[in-house]
Amino acid sequence: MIQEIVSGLSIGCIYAMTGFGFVLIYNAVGAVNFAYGEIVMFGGYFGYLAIQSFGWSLGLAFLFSILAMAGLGIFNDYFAYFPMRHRPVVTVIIASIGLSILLRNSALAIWGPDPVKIKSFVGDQLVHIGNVVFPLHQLLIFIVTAFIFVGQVFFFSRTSIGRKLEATAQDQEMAKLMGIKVNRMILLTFVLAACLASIAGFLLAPLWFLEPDVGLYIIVKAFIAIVIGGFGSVYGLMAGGLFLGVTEVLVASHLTSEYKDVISFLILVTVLIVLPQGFFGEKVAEKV
Amino acid sequence: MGFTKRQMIVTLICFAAAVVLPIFFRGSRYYMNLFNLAGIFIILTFSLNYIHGYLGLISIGQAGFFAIGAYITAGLTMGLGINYFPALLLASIAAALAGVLLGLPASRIGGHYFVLITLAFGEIVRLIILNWKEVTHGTNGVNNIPPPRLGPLLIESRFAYYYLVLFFIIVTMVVAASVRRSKYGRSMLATKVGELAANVMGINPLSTKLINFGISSFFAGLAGGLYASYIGSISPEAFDVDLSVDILTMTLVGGSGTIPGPVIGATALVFLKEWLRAVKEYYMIIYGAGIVLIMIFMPYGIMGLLRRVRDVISSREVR
Amino acid sequence: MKKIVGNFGLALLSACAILFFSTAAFARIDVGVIGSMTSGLALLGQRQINSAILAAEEWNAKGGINGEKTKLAIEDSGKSTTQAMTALDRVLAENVCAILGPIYSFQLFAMFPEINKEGVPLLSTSGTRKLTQMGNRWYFRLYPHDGITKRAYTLFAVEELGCTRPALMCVTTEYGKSGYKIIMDVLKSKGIKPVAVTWHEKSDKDMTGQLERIRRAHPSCIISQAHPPDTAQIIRQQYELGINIPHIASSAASMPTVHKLVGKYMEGVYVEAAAIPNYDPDPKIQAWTKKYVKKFRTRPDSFALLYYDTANFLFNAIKAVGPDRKKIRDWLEKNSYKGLAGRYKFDKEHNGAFFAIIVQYHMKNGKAIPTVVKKYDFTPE
Amino acid sequence: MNTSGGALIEVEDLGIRFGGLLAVSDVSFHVSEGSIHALIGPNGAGKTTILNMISGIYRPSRGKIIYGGRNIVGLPPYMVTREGIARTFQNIQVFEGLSVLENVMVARHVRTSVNLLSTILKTPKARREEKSIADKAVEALRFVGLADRKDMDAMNLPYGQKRLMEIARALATEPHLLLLDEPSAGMNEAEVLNLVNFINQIREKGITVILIEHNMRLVMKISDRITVLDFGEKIAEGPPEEIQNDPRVIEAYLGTENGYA
Repeated sequence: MIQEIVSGLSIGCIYAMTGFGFVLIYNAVGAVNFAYGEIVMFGGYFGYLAIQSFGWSLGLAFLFSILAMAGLGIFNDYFAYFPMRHRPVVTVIIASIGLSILLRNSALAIWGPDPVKIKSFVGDQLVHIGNVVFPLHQLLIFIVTAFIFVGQVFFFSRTSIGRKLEATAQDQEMAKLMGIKVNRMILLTFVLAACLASIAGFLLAPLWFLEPDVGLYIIVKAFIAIVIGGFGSVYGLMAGGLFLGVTEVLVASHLTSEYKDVISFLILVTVLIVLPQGFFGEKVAEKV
Repeated sequence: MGFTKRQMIVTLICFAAAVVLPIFFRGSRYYMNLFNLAGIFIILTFSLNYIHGYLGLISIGQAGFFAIGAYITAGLTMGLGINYFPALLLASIAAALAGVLLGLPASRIGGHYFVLITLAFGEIVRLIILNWKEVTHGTNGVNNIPPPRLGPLLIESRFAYYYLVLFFIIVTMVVAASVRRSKYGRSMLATKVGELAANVMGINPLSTKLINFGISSFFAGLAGGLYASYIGSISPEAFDVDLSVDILTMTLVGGSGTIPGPVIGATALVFLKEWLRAVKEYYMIIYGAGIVLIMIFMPYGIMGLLRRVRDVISSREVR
Repeated sequence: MKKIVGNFGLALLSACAILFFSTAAFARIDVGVIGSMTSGLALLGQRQINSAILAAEEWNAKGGINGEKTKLAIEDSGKSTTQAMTALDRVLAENVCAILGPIYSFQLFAMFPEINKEGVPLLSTSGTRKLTQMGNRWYFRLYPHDGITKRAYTLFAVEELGCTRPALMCVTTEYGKSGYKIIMDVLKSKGIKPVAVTWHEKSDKDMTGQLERIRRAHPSCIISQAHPPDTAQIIRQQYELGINIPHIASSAASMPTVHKLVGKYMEGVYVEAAAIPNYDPDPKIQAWTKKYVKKFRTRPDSFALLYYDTANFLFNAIKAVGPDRKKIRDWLEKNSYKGLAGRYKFDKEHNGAFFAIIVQYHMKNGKAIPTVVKKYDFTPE
Repeated sequence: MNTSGGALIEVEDLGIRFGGLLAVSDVSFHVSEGSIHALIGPNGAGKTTILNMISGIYRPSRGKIIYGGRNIVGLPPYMVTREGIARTFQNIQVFEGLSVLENVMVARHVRTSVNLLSTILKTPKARREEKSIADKAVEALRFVGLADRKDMDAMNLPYGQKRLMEIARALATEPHLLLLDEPSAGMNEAEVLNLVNFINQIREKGITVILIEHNMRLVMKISDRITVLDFGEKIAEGPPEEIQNDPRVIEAYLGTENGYA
């Protein structure tokens, strides 16, 4: 049981890591970014590219990935958001679906269909604690996720740029009146989210491997985590991710492995029906 | 708001062309196949056109209703030996019921949540088909689905099937037109632009949306039933999210909320995807980029573009 | 105006000329190739298409089949039945004499009615048992089907490893489900019941839940039936979680890609395969593998090797009877062919390959090297 | 107290909270049948909030709304409309993409009965109903003088005419009670005069009117009775002459908003 929970928590951390950047973009532009799973995937693939094709070390590859991803973030903004910023949100959502198809198939064309992996920063040792055993990499996942989680909370509440981003996210018109350069803030958000995706990519690649379809897989799971927690809430996302990760493992182990994903989706549907604002989200009243 | 004379003439010409067209392509199984596929996609696109065009919602779960229609049609004709046409009707009604059922929770939520709940629905349907092997035969799928029989007539050739599909396209379009110009269509459109205002004007948002979902999934199911007997073999792989995204793209490319839009969008994309085959592994990349570019440059689809062109021309005429 | 007409006429004339010469002077044989070149399914599809290209080029380099060049009409079957059907249409539009088909059974099933109607031979290297049980006279399978390979590795687990308490881990696709049934049948014939059975989605990234369930059942070995990425996940996690019992995996685990993902945990894993192109000591196979890697910059898998044999078997048929669909079918039914991987001869159901090997992997200098531990041959004769 | 007839609607101790904030507290007033009753007060006094509670958009935290002898608290907006209460909005709500006529036709649906299947099959009954919807809608448009604009896209109407269309739309539901939320906002002098005419004609049709209005000249000219709100509480009520001279009103309201009265 403890073994299952430990594994479940590490899975949950990856869902949450994917969710962080996603929520960042969601808060800033008010639209779901369907391409974010693929962006996480590219974070890993850029690292793979640097290691495999340039023969760089893992650390250097990570730096390369962060830089390349910043570029991808800018591309995401200028290609799939900025031209549509004054249009209905629907337009932006569909553009993000288009971007996700574009990125997924680009990865297929560039790196082929074979799954690949990149090494972990901590190697592939195992940690034994009593009867529980897990790869050291899972410990790294826990630490990095906790760090990013605290960092994100701190960033938005304590730093001036974070507060500006937060203000932009809450009300763009208001932010404009306060003298915040909204477009620049949104660009920064896309870049930040893409850099977070780079970290997420490096965390998931050693355990889950990289393949062109992995982005779609994790974004769907991240969605469920986000809905459980409540859209836009970082706390909710963390809780939702961990809950989903642990639930999945426990269901597969004790209930049914065949219908495991059906149960995850049913949780999503149930939460949407019973508690559309999630466990941490705020209820927003409609204005006339 | 009736049809103008010009609209009537254009419609008649299009229908005449649609009736005559296959005679020139009769020899080409390849083109006949594309026409038939386009036809089935036209009906599917009409189904999403209700949800997106009339309620402003995005569904990426249409493949689920399509699958329900396909599997139930196959099951009724093969398992129970029911004639194709009643089976098709029953399957479409079953899909409509599924739509209403999904609508009960889904109508209370909007925007992103709606996208996600439809995504979840589509995936649940696919996973159940995949795993409920006793009924659906899992990945093996249902094979050798018999072609439709109309009295002594066996609709087997692609040429014959074309007219069957054409018939159902006409039915779909007539229903779409009559819904649009009825109180139901107006209620939907009013709910789309201002749900609360429409509610205050006496429109029950729940029943309006449920009717919309019901009609929408009815036609998705109808398309599924046509697809099943046309391809003759169905398996869960055919009904994944990518299909739902394709339908969404077709709706938008054509111009959602209009009657000619789905026809234009579905036909254009079925053929475009074929032409892009020349670039082999890159065609899905171009397809993805295309969706974004359409959103940037043609947010109201081809119909929107045509309308703009018409407005420019007519304003010149005035001058 | 006159000039334009003149130019146009000239163009028309030359077009006719080209058309005439291309059909008359350079007579050629059209063979269809359908496989997944896009989407996740391209993992297997692309390698097989490579094999077909390689075989055709070799024949053409030697002067073609009876002096006529082979032209492959290659079409992408993507990931859906619809795409497979359109690909079939395009291939048939080229008036091909035979088709080398995709590996995925759901696409093949969809193609069957058209194949029957058109009367064109369709050859593929799929393992799904049911394909040849539908009485399709035009379909030929040149890969040991699951009934052979699953029987081989289940027998191996029970008889050679003495595993009486097996646990099964299967994927929910048709491959996993039909494999599951055969494994269960073989186990039943030996009077054994598996102590645990788990299922997973092909796209699943974590198997802890399934493996913990298996651990609780205290099995003496694990038999898995899954696709490459999930097989890698299962093997790696099994040993990471300290479930140190023998693992007998399906042929997916013979793929080099999987070895890279699993790493050191490949040590001791048993795998069923039809062939091991990359490590077979046979010099002919080694030469072929070298050529393949040089040309396509990717390592072939067993499917690719057998697809190459399949293409050659077909070209031999065309050489013997010419590009006539019915004659090709009849010739294939009657004759046998000795390919790189083994001997092919069709039974009544059109199954052409009945050999299977069990290999065990050992880690040498960080690479997983297979050694053959048992060969099975169920050829009916 | 009454100008004519009994009370059509009685608002009793109505109160609502948003989060921790008390937006309206313990407001009571009665509106007599056939009268024009104005709600006035500075911005944020809670006038629109009260209309929203009456029309079912907000659910009051406490209190009752007795309409036609029955408490309508808890009814969804479309049921309230079915009961005979129609309204217009402070921020104009035009159904974009529909023509002027269709905008008004939407409001007729509440009085229709033909089902979906008959509608799709276009049975004679459905055709008749559709025609009557259109006829009644044209009639409502004629009443506000927009009949000649019926085929225009409603979005392209000038601002003042959009307001008139809203009134036509509200009338098309055949209300007994009409709630008008700042109908004169954005109108010019001539249009306001026109509006006064309408409101009087509406009353002549036997429709009771609750009016929120900032234009005091208009309010004083046509209201039978006025309720004054400030910070969510009722501070005065009475006929126009009385209100005009009420010191509390002058202090709380007129004192702060120069330029009116």
